[in-house]
Amino acid sequence: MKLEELRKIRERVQNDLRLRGGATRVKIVVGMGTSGIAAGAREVLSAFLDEIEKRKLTDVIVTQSGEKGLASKEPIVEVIERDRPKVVYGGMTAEKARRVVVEHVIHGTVVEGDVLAIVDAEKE
Amino acid sequence: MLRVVCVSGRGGEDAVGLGECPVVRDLADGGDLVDKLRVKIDGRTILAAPGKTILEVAEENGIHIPTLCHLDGLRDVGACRLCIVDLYGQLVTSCTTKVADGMEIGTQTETVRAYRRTILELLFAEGNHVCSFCVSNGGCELQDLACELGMHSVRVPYTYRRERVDATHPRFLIDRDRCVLCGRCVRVCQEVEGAHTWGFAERGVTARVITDLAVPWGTAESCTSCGKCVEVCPTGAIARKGASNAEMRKHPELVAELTERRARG
Amino acid sequence: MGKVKVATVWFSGCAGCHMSFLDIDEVLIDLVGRIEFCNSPITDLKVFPEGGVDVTLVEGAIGNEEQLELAHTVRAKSKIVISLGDCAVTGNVPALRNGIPPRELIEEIYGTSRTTNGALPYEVVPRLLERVRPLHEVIPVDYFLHGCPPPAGLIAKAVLALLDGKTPELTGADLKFG
Amino acid sequence: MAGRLDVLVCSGGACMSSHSLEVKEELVRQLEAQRLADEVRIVETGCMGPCQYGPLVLVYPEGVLYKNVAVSDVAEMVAEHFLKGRVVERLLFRSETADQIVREHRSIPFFEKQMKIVLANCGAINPESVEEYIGAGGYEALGKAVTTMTPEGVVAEMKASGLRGRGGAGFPTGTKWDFVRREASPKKVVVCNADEGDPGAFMDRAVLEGDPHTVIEGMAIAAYAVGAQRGYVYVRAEYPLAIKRLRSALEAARKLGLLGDRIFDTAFSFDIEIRVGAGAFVCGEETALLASLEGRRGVPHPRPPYPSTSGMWQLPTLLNNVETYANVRHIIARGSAWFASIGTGESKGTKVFALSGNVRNTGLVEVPMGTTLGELVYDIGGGVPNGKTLKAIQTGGPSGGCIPVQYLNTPISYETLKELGAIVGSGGVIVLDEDTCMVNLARYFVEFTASESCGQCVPCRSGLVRMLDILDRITRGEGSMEDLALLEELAHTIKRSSLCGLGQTAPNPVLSTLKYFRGEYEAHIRHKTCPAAVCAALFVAPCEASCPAHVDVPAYVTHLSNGDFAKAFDVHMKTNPLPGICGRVCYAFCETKCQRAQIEESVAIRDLKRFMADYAMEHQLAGPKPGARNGKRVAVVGSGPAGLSCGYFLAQRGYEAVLFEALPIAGGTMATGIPAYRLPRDILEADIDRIVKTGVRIELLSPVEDLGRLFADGYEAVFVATGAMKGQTVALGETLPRGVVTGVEFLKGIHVDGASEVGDEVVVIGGGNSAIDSARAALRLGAKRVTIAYRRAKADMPASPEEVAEAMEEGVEILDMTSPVGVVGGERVEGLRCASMAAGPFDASGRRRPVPSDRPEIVLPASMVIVAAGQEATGELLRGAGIEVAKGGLVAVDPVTMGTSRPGIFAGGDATSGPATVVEAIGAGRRAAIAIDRFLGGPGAFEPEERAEVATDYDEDAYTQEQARAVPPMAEVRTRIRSFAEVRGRFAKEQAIEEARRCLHCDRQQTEDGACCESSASLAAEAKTR
Repeated sequence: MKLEELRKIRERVQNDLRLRGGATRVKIVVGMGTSGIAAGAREVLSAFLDEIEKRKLTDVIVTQSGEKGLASKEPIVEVIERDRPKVVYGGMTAEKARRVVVEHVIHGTVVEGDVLAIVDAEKE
Repeated sequence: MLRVVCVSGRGGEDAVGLGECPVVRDLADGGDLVDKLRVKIDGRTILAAPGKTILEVAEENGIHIPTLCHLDGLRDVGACRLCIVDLYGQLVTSCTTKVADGMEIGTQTETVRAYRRTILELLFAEGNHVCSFCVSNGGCELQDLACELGMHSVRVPYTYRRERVDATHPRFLIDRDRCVLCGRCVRVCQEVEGAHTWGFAERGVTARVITDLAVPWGTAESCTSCGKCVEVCPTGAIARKGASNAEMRKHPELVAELTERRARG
Repeated sequence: MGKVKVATVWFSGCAGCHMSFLDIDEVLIDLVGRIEFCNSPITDLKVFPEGGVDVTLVEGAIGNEEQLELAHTVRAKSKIVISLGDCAVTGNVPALRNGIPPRELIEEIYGTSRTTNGALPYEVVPRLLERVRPLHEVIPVDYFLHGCPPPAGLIAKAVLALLDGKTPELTGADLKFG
Repeated sequence: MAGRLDVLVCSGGACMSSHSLEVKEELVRQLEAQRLADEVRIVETGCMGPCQYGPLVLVYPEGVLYKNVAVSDVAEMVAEHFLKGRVVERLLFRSETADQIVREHRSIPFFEKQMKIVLANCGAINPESVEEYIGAGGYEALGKAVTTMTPEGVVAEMKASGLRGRGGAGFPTGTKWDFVRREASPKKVVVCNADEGDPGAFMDRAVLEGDPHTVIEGMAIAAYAVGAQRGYVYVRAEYPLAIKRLRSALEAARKLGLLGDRIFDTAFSFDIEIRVGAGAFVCGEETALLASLEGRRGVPHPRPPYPSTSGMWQLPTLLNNVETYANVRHIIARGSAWFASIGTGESKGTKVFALSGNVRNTGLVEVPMGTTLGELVYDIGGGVPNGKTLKAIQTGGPSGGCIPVQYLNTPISYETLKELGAIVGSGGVIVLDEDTCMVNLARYFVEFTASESCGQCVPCRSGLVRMLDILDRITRGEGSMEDLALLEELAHTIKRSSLCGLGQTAPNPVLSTLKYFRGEYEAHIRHKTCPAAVCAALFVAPCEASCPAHVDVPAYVTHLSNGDFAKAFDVHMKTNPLPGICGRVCYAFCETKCQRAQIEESVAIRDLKRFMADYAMEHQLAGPKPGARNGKRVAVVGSGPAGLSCGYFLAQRGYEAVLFEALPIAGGTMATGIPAYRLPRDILEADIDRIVKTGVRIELLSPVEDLGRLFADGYEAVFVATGAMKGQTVALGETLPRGVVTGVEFLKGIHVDGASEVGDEVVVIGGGNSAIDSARAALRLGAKRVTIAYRRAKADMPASPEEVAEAMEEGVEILDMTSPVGVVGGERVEGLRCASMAAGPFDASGRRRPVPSDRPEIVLPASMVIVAAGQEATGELLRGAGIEVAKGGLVAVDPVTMGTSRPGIFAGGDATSGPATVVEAIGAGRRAAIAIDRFLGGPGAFEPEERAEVATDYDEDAYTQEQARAVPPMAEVRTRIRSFAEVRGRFAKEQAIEEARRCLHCDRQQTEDGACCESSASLAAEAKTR
């Protein structure tokens, strides 16, 4: 084996291990309460995972939470970035999820149309 | 014949303040120059050939150190710990420690003597050393050590071992109650006879010498019945059959003679 | 100065040490003038003197309850106690029974032997201790005379030294067992 | 494939034995069922550390750590957490300090102070996946070393790092590498010592099981540095999982070319073999290990030659321990400077410890060198469970030593521990609580080393069994002081003259316990007692042993269980004449050692005693008849529990005992200091009356000023038991305003003088029972608000937890970490200024010392301040008799005879011990009576008769099953704070009998050589499984 080969393996696997801590830049929380799931949160979640995998984003993690209490706006997704206000999206679909990844997560532009709220970390 | 040449500094052993002479050389038999080291034993400065053990150097210079597992001609293992000496406050076995230049060694310090005595007491307590009816009475190294080390009584309780005597060999027998586990039989069998009949089994207080795979000695097929183990055994543990009380006299010095002759070819 | 009071006692042993004591030949004559034998198998005095003695020489190991008790009396009433011979010093031959339960021993010796009628002496003789012990395991001992028996000369040397108020110098060959 | 969740299931040895693999299988099933298999990945990992909470499941990305996961919990975990995102709270850790649930595993105190280098991958990656190892940065260091560094450079880096051998001896690793590197031999060997053998130590196993590649990489780097071609891992057969994982790791590494020829395309070739040892402890010694590795008998040989010059097959051999190798790649990858920045002076980096014993969190922990022992035990270990106190910390296994509680601030390093007579060793740390007998502990270790001695050299082979023999005798109560001297001599001889490290260190447990706990050895020898109630031959039962008055608890409790109340009372009166009082206010040391607690809770011994005492009072049972008069008179000064007890036992032996009491009432502190709601006065009087009826005279209002007078009056001996009645005042200022009183004055005022004045707002200073008594009494006198200010943490209050709880129920507010600094007010007190304290370093008692915090001072409004922070004796009387009196008025007495330096004068109780308990005073009085009897020519013994076990008339087996401890009725809070009526009620008759039957009869379960109550403990365990 050459050193370069070792590094290739490492890069490939690191993506696999990213969930277990380390440098997380963005955390996406999908509301997976009963109403969220009924409204299609599972598909939204899969879309996020798929898109992140495809784009080899190693510093993004997707996690889930319970009911948010705003059933009419489900599926609800929160995008949390370090040192930036939390953005809450509502009425998400798989399609919209992919857009959030590209525009918000990668390019830092909030997808205005679907925003439910922008919450300052301070106020939480 | 020892001739000393001082390479730097003044010449002649008597003339030399050995402490000041950095390297001393000895014209050995073949005429080669061999570096000699200076060591101090019990306050005496002594010239020593490198590669020798403290015990060898001491004996060569008439300084007696008690030993039990050591035997000239056999590899040293440092098992009995009776030859411990004080080396800069550490206790080391003189049979396994090679001399180094400038060593200061105490062979008779208070601690060393006390510890040797305690170790001897432990040896007496762990076996059945009933000298009065032992074949080796009067010719036993353990018995002699009690005199030499001034052992008046054994302060720890005796254990009174009860091992069976193995008298299955036609000419010899072993009474393991008298065995001090010095391992001389094991080593002579391995290193000199090459039969590897004797070995050790088990550990701690149950450690014992065995023949072959712990079979009765008489059935140990590897045994050549050479009798070397009998001669090197320091106590009455391994003995000739037929020897009665105090009749057994051994000749452990034969081993050194044998190995020296072999070395000469 | 009055005579030095000396006692000797005989525990588990063969009496050989006492024989050796008698073997000190002409020294005995010297001794007779200087010591008073208070209790000794030699003189057949069976009670240990109430008033105590200066020196007691003890032959034999401690093998039964009576001996154990007497050993304590000896210690309490003697200024100096000497272990006389290998049995007292190490247990020696009597201690070879150690490891065999006393009951088995008695049954073997008194029960199955043809010399007796099979009556087991549990009541009338002192009970055997579980194991035979050297004297110093039972009481503090001041001097140890090795040998089986100790050579007469060694006994004489030790006793004479004590009579002169000196510590017996027991070294080298004096410490030979057996 | 990366999913949404990584679920890590610990498959370290401990978790596997608590069925973690079954949990994993269930997880797989449940994920299938919920169709989550694609999103959630299950990873088996190595040891996560907190082994006692296994099976452990760690869920990423949140980092939620679940503990004690059962197969039956899995469905809920998957449905709630993995599917719906709701963390299953009941399976989370709880913080001991804040008593709250902790979600993220990094915030669990157990992990917070740890620093994982060696264990970084353990519990974080799949040990059977070389890819995960590489993903976590693995083999990068090896690559760096062989492609960019020279062997000399690697060695230099190791030297600069300051890493020292983690196997125990702490030899500088870089120096050792240098020795081997400098050897000229073309062939060299690298050996990994994985023959971990210390009882309780399993760090090497955890590394091999959890991260085998880290060892392989470390060995490969070492081989490169020293010029070796072959490596061997010597691992014991008892570690099958480690062997399996190591084997698969070796194969994976070979497959990737990380072992074998031309590693990383360089000239460096290296491979490793596993050699399985049979598990002899001595084979951890390097020369013995090498002998065994070569296939010879595993016995050590003297060094020199050292393995670095002549090791395996006489080749230069580098031998390091698993943990040492596990550090290597980090040093190479991150640099020696980084590593050297961790730790202390001569001890760099981290050390893995296996924490076990009497500590809440057991398991593997890795901390930087320099972490204090206290942090290890309290912050990481969570402290000592079950309300017990810390006694000592044993480090270094059978070669190590015991460090007593006063050294908790010691930073852990090779040097500091050695100075204390212990060693870092391989990293075993056993936390010992008050119930540990140090003699027995030393005996345990010597038993271990004696049986593991190879038998080659005499001191170790023969000496250790002799030491064991002596320790056996001591624990059986048959040891003599000569034995102790011989034990010490043997220990030194073996330590200094043995051939190898096993023998040279085997005496350490004895030497270190002798250094710090010699008194415990002497207690076994001189007093034939085992203070920790462990050595079975020395006591009747743990309850009896722990009772300062040595009341035969099993006997009287068993009489109670039979319904023989009068017989129970008779048994009690033999050693303790104050059953009514003790049935109420006793600290019940007996209950803390009750073996029943291993099933559910201790037997309610004190409540049973109270039932019995009340029965005796109501049926007017008399105490035993006094002995025939012998005409001798003994004076006792003071009528507290010590005086009463002494007088009572003297009368039993026929003495005329006269108690002189200065106050108008008898009872000492029991009458003046204990409020009636705890100890009703009729009960107090009944106990005292009964003593008077057994022939003791009490002279009230008769202060004694001169002991000489007593002798002149014909008393032949005197017992001084004047108590510790002087209240201490905290330094609150020069002149104190009105309204500031001591607790002693306050309580005495209520019960002796009938005072009832109390302010509206009362602040009590202190944390002992007298503070609680003052607070609760103040409430009852009508105070509107009562606050206790205590300078330490609430958990450190010396008051009994029961009293504290009752006070809080009644509305007493406790402000802990609050230290008074001054009073506010002019003529009358108006408030108390207090500083807020923070927990500082540990003090000699093992508690954290309060230190001023940066929070501002507070002022507690107060119309009355009661200072109940300690009492002391005056010592005047004894000083007057020419006896030396120490600080605090205390007099030194012989703990057995209570004799002072003057013949005929004895002293005991609080006057000699400082403020203590009633039952301790009773014990002291009894001991004094025995000694006085002996002094005056008596036999000096009281119980010639053999102790008889009490038979029962019910089915005992029926009571070995779980049965809750009976609770007596309690007065309701709202009524009880209005009066001084007794708060605690009494058992009904049937209830008492039932409760008494919970006794496990430890007194019958003593075997000849068995440890304490082994059988009752196993009975308890058995009952639990039923």
